[in-house]
Amino acid sequence: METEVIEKIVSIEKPHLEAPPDWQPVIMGILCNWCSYAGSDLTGTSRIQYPPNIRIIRIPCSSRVDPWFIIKSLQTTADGVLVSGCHPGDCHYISGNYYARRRFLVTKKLLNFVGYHEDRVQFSWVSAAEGQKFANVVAKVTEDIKKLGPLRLYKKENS
Amino acid sequence: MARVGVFVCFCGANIGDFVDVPAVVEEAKKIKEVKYAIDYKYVCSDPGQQMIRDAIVQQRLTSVVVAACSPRMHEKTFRKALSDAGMNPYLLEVANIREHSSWVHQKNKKAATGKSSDLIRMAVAKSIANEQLHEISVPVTKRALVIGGGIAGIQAALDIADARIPVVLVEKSPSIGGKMAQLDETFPTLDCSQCILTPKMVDVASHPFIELLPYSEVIELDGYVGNYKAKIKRKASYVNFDTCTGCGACWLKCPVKVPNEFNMGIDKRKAIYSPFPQAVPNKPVIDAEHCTMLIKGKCGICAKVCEKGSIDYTMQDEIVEREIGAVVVATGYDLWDPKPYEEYGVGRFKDIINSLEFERMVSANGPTGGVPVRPSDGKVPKNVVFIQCVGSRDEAKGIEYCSKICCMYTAKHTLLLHHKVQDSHAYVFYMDIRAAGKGYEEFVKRAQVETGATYLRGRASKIYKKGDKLMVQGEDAQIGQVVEVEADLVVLATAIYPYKDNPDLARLLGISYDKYGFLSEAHPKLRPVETAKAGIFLAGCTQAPKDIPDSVAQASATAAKVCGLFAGDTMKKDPMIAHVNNEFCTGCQNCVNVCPYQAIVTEEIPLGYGFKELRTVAKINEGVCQGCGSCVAICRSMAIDLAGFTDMQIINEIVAI
Amino acid sequence: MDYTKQIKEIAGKLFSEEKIDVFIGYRNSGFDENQVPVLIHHYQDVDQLVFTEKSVFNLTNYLKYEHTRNKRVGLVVKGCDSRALNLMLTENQVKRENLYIVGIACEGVVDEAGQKAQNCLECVMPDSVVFDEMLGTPSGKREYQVNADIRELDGKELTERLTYFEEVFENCIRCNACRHSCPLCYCDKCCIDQETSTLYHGANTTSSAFHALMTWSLHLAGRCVDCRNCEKACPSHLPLHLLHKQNEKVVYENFQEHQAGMIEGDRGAFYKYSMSDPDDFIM
Amino acid sequence: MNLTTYSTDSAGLQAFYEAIINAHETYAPVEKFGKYDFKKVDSLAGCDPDSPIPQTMSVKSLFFPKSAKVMKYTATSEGTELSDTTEDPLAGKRVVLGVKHCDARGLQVLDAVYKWDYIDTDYEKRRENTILISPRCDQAVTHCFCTSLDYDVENLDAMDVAVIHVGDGKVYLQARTEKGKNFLKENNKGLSAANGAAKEEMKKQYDKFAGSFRLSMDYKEINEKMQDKFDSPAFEEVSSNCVSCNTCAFVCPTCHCFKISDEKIRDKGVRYKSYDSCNNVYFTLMAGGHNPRPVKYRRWRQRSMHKFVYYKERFGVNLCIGCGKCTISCPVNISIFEVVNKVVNTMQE
Repeated sequence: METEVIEKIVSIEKPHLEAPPDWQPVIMGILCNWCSYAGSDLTGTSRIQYPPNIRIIRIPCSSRVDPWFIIKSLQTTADGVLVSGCHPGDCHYISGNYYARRRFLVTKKLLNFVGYHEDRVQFSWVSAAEGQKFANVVAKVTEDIKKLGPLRLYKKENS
Repeated sequence: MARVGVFVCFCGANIGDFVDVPAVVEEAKKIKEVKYAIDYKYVCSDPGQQMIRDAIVQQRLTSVVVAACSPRMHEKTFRKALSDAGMNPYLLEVANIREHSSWVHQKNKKAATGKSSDLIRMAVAKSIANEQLHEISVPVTKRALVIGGGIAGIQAALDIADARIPVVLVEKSPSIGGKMAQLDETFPTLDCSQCILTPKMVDVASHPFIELLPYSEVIELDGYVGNYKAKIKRKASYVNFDTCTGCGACWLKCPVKVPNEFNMGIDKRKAIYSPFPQAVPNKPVIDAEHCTMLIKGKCGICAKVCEKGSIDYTMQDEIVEREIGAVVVATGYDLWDPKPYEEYGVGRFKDIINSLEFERMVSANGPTGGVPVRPSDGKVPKNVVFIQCVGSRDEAKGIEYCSKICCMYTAKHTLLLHHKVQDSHAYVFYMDIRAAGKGYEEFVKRAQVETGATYLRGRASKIYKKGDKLMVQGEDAQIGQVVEVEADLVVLATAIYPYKDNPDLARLLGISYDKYGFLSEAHPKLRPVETAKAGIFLAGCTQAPKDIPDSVAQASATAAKVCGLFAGDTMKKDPMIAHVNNEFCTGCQNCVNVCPYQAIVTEEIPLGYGFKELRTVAKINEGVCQGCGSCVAICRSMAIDLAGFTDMQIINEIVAI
Repeated sequence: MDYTKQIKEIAGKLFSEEKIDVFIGYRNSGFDENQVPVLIHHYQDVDQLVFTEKSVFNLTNYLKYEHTRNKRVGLVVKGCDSRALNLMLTENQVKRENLYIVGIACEGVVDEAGQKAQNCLECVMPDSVVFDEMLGTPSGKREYQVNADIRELDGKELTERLTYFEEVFENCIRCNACRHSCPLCYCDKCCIDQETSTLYHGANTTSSAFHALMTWSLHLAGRCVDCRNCEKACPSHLPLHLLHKQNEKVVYENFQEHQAGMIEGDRGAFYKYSMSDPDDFIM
Repeated sequence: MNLTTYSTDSAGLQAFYEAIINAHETYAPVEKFGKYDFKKVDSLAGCDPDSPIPQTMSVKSLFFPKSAKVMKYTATSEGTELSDTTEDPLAGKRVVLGVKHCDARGLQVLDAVYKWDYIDTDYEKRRENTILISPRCDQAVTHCFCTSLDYDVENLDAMDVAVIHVGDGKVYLQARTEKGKNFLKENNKGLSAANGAAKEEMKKQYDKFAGSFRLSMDYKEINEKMQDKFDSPAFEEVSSNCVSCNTCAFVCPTCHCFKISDEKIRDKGVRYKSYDSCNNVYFTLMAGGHNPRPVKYRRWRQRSMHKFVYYKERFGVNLCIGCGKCTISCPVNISIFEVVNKVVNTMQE
């Protein structure tokens, strides 16, 4: 008997905190179109290899990233989130990444405050020329999340 | 019910070798909304596109997902294919399984296949929420406003007008010409400034497509790209330009003498004056601050001598309105005030002048007839010390940036000095010689060789008076010793500083400016002549220090931009812009605050259905919005959404894997 | 702190001079020692008004509702309330000319146990920052200090905090009382109730509580004035102030000591930026 | 009914509770953040069957949870496949300790609607399989007015087993239903049958309790007069300081409005049924934009009329059970007692 109220829906698929042997993290990569997405394309064109755990979402600018996307990602499918935009001063839309930067800091600290490791949500500035940097960033984020294990947002009441 | 078609590309071996494409197709077929999934060698090829077009028609698809290379590569191609099949092109989504999967996971086919499937799932989920979008067309008023009648403004106005586009050229002073009109000869070819500028000025005055508004200021600019409305104040000149012939009788007889700005105050002009002989328009204006008739109501000599009766002391400022489509800002520069350099005795010693004063003195039509003289006693100087970087590159006292042109004009000045005063000697205190530009380095070399000027590397540290001479003390870094030079005249190459009214103008136009007051370009590298506000462009020193060739080049670039903007009757715009849902908008106006393009305004709508009371909501100007999404993310009530990247689309992507 | 007499006088005067249509103040609940907000429409009801250290609820919340819309309103505001009012004015939710603001130089209110409330002990601005008339002697702005609970939780292990907050989110019943009692949650339809949210988190699960509370606190980051209306309203007694105080701390420490609602025209930390904002957390 | 009554002392009661917790799936009020909610307990240590009334959430969450899974589904190209929630939440008996009588009465009231027309089998099974054991209150708190409503507070007929502290550490356990009787028989270890004094002592305890109420009203008068008060201007007045926070409905033992929502990830989804409240502006928003209750007083009217008129008309009982939870939880202490009395006593022009 359980009251069945407290359960992350996806815990049907991943109910354990301990990683099963073949577990692979899912990382949501939210990239701005003009710098980071172009940078990730360059990583591809340069055939620089990186771990296959990232799933990329294209958005016009890092300022389009509502912290809500990060929360939703963690809640539903992702074990970690990477948000990447243009370097400060390089924003295609002038000032977008400055606004975004403030939100990211507060979001990151808040998530850490409520008990999720800082490395769950990471941010980077990757320019369109930084194919290698993008690969390095993805490798680092994947490594970090692997160390942290699957994200458990809510324990099941009776487990 | 959504019917999505998925087209997976092998891209030859590029994807096919590293991703199990048929497995990906099978996986895609399992998705509820996918009604059709197929692979093909090259989807971007003609047969590949034909396949998409056929499927759209035969399978009655509601959206299309192409899993291939980066959307930055072929999105346009596939959109075209959709369009050709009669489908809205924005119902396309591209899953980037080449750059983001096959090419970067070449050693792990299983993972690459899985990832490709996930990327397709995300694209399918996103495409379900795609909406039909239509290119936005904004009507344009084909008339350009050029603010500033210096060389940049003149060039921009002429280039635009030559493309048969009407131009309104607004100049604050009584004549166009700007700073260049004050110059004697120009580097690096030493051609006479007046000789090359005045024909252009005359062209402006006579051009059928240019409306010249001298002695005027822009006081208001409303609207958005293609549809601006400018209010221009025509200052009262007290002279009827229509009847005035510019004969000069008035200013010859005028009894009031005022320091002449054009000659940097070295000589005097009259209260009714035309700034310089070649002025365009060559009509005088009355300086209301100094005219005794206007101040005290006594005098009236000019009216008496004017045969045409053009003098009208009752004239008032007049405000004219012009509808325009684009603006070129070319307000130029001012000289930086070297007051902080107390050790140079600026203000205390008369024989310290700035470069523009020197320029006027050596100018053939200048106040001294082309011969430099000491302001203190009128003698012709023999030893002249030029000090470069006064203000420039000096974080402590001046400004951080390099003024770019001082090295060159100082070299020119040494030459001019040498030509005018044969037995003179020039000393130049410099930090570095920056002579990047066609023929520039050669010009500096030539000047040094020809004049034998002594170049001393180092900042002058002190100037003091010794008799009627000035002693300039400084360090010659190359020999590591303090040197003292006896000077008859010291010329300071003071820094270029933004035109003093730039911040006010920027606020008026709704564009941004840096901490000095230089107007900011949209992108330092890729959009150097545009501002963040669509339809407003920058030319000349208003954006950064520039020499004449650069200013002219930039002016022509703005002209090209303006002509491009006006190429059609309407402007076509990407429809991926923000939209406000009035139902949810609270009118907090945070979006207005955050928008980098001032694309958001407010409007009043009824409180609810049947209400008479009004409430304020945000309204996006379609013509201006660039689709960055800044407003979308900060809108707490989620009243704003970004077409093409809606919250729903992104959430669909997030939960799809 | 007892301004009952003065407030009665002021409200009476405003009604008799017909300067206001409604006055928002406090009255004794009639049941127990607590005070409840009251909206007074007539001169004869003015006698109900009281103001003591039990006048806790932030009255600016009532400016959101139809009772005060487009009416001339008189209301009583303490320091924190006035900061919320300042933000509402800045964000164009109320018109200043429609308000008659009785500011209080607040000496702190008490909680149910009669102790001085925590937010009052840590109050940075006890005096009303916007007012037409001020009661009491202003004591001026105080130094910002990090909330005691935040300090305590910061000292704990990550997993301890996780467990703690899991319980917070589990005990949330998603009644949304927190946001309805918050004067700065004035949106006509909250983003949490919109389709984009409800499609994936429409149920009252713990997961949706996490989503709702996190989103809510981020929407109030750099805007929350620490009046604790939310906490008073929460039927589950959740320590909601923790989320806000955490954001407040990050905002204060990193964004030029930003404090919400201190100056009229200051919109909140997320609606401006500085070139020198921290960048070291970004790769 | 032949009532089975046992007597014991405080220690015996503790032992009785312990035994139940060990033998059965047991729920009891557990304190968290100063508020008690019914949670599953493993030992008596973590819970408090005598939790104070004001700080206790309603027991309805065990029968009508704040969010319950209705079904699961998988959507693939072959079609959408429905399935029951994986674990059956209704299997096995369970015992709930520490339910206040008013709260239990709330369930009785809810039975009427749940077993009417469409029978909610989930609710029915949960009710059937649950034994409610609870102490009778000793003292009414500020907002209590259960004695003023249409049910038998003295005889505790909403409970299965009543626990009555009669003072001096003496406790009576009385079965009130057939279910409770059987349960007590099975679990009477350490309990002794009550003697003849029990009835009197229990009556005395009740009288003391009944005397502690400060609120009282005549529900019949309210029921009758409320019927013509639909257009009463008093609703406008009483609702003026409401903040529409929904708390009253969420803590109310008898509020039973709900919403249905689907949550889907990848191809799997769950359908939930969750609490909703008529005090929410958007509760009555219709497709097309019309909202019959866009303003507070209309929502308050609906709430009061539903509690005292509509439900009574349809099911013969008042929907309000006088527990005062709404007033205690209300951030601005709006009392339903005050509201209905004001409405009834306000003259209509």
